[in-house]
Amino acid sequence: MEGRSDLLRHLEAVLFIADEPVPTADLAVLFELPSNRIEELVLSLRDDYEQSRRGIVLRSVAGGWRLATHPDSAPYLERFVGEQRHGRLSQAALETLAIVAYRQPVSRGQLAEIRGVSSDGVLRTLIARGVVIEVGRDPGPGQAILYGTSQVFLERLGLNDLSELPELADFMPDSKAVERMESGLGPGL
Amino acid sequence: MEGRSDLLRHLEAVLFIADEPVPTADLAVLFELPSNRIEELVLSLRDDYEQSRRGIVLRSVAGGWRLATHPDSAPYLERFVGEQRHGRLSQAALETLAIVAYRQPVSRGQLAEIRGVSSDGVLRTLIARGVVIEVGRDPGPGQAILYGTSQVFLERLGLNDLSELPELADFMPDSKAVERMESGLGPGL
Amino acid sequence: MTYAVKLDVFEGPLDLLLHLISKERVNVADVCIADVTEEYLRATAALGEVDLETASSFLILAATLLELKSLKLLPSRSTVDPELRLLLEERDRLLHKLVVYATFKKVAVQLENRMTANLGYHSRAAELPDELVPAAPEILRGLTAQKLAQAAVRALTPPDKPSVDTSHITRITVSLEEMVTQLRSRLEREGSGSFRQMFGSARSRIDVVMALLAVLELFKSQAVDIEQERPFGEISLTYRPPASGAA
Repeated sequence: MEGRSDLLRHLEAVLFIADEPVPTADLAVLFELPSNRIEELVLSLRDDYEQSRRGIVLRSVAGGWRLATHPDSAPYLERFVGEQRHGRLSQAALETLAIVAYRQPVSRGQLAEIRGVSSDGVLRTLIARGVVIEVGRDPGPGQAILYGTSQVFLERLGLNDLSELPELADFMPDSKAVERMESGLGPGL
Repeated sequence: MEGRSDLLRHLEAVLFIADEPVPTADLAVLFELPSNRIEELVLSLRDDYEQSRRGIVLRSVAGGWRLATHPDSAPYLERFVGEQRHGRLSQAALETLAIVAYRQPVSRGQLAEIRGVSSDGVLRTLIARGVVIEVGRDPGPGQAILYGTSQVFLERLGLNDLSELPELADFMPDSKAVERMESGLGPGL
Repeated sequence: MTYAVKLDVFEGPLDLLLHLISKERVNVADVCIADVTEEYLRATAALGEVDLETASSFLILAATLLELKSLKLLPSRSTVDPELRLLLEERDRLLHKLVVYATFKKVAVQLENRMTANLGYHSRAAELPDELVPAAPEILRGLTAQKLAQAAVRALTPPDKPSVDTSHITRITVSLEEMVTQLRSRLEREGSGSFRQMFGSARSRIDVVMALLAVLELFKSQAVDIEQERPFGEISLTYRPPASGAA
C-alpha cells in the first residue's frame, strides 16, 4: 500500500496530464480506492494548493476535477498567450486543417488514417478556435461524427465558398505524383 | 512591486499554460526582470517541487523550462491515458532519426545514400510524431526538401540543444571492427 | 554452413551486409549466395507477404555479394594495375559506407536509451483554456489559400515508392552481344592474340567478366580456339574461320 503522499503526487500527475475534467469515479477505478477516499485526497490536494499560494488551483467542474491557473495570474497569462506561438498553427494543425478543408466531410478515423497518427488534439484546437465544425454523422455503423470547415474559415481565407479553394494539382510537384494522389483522393473534390 | 511568492505563482501559472519549453529570455520579457532573477525564481520553483515531493517536476529542456509529470507516476499515467503516448520507434526509424539529428539539414536522397534503402516511410512516421520537421530547401537543382530535428525531439531526449548530442566519433566502430569489415569485403592488397 | 537470416532485424542492404560481415564473422567471398537466398525465401514465406522494400534490398545485397565474390575469384596480380586500383577504390567506398552506417546504427541505440530514460516525463498537450482564447492571436493569421493547398498536398501525397540505392554496384557498360560482336571482328582482323591483349582496355572488372563470357560464347559456336598452358597463365585465342561451305 502506498502512503498518502505518494497517492497525492500520482493524483496530481494524473490531473496535470488530463485534458478534460476527471470524474471521481474514474480516479477511483484508476487508484483502486473507494470514491470517498478519492474525494478526501482531491480535497486535500486542493487545500494544499490554496494554502501554499500556488499558481495552480484545483477546480470541481462539469462533473469532474481539473487543474487550472489561478485567476490572479490572468494578466500575465494573457500577455504570454498573446505573444507566444500559441496562436500560430502548428505544422500538425495546418495539415489537419488542410485535410479537413479538401476532404470534408471527414471523420476522426479518416484523419488518423491519412496522417498516420491521431489528430484528436489538434482537431480539438481547431474546433475550439471555430475553424472546424461538426457537419454531420456518418450514416454507416458507428455513426462517426463528420467534420468540415466553418464560415469563419472561409472568411479568414477570403473565400466565398469551398469551390474557390485552389486546385491541388497546381501545387503538385509532378504529374506522376498527381496520379498517385488522385487515386488516394476520394470522389469528393 | 510584487513579492517573491506572487512572482513564483505567476511563473508557475505561465509554465502550466505553455505548450512548449519557455526560454528564460521570454520569461524575462514577460515579467520585466533580468534573466538572472528569472533563473533564480525558476530554480527555486524547481527546488520547491522536489522538496515537497510533488507529482510535477520542472525540467530544463529544449532550450527552455517545461513542467512535466514525475516519472514515478508514469505507470498511473499510462493506465490513465490508455496507451503509451510516445510509442517505441522501429529500428529503421531510430537509425533515420539518428542520421537526421547528426547530418541536418539532410535530404531524402542523402538519407537513402547512408542507409542503402529508401527512408521515405519511416521519415513520414518521424514527421507525424513531430520529432522531424522540414527545415528548408536545397538551393541546388531539384530543390530537395531538407529535414531536421524539432523542439519535440530535444524534449523527448531531455536535451537542451543539439550540441548536447553525444559525439558521433565515440560511436565509430573500433579499428578491429573496421579490419573485420575490410577483410570481410574481399581481397585486400 | 547455414546463415540465420532473420529478416526482422534487417532494415536495409547495408544492414544485412554489416550483419553478415561483423556479426557472423564471415568473409563475404565465402558466403554461399544460394544459402542466403534459401534462408531469405524461407523467411519471406513465413512472413506470408513479401515486402517490396525488403525484397529489393535483398536483391541488391545479393548482387553486391556476387560482385565481391567475383573480385575474390579473379587473381590480383599487381598493385599498380590501374584497373585493380579502381576496384580497390570501389571496395573502399563500400567499406566507408559500412563504417558510416555502423556508426549511425550504434548512436541510434544511444538515442533510444535517452528516449527511454525520458519516457516517464509527460508534459501537458496544453489546450488553451476557454477564458484565454480571446487573448490569443488569430489562429489563421498569415494563412493563405496557397499555403493551405501546399499543406494539403504534403499531407495527402503518399510516400514515394520504395527505392534502393544501387550506387555501390558496378554498372554493366557493354552487353554480352556487343562484346561477342567486337571480339569476333577483332579476331577476324588479327587472327590471334592473348586475352590480355584483346581486353587490356576493358573499363572495369565487370567488363572483363563480360569479355570472358564472350570468349566462351565464341568457343561454343566453334569460332575460336582457346589455349592456356597453366592455371592463371596467358589465354591465347586463335580465330577459326567458318567452314568453307558457308563462306
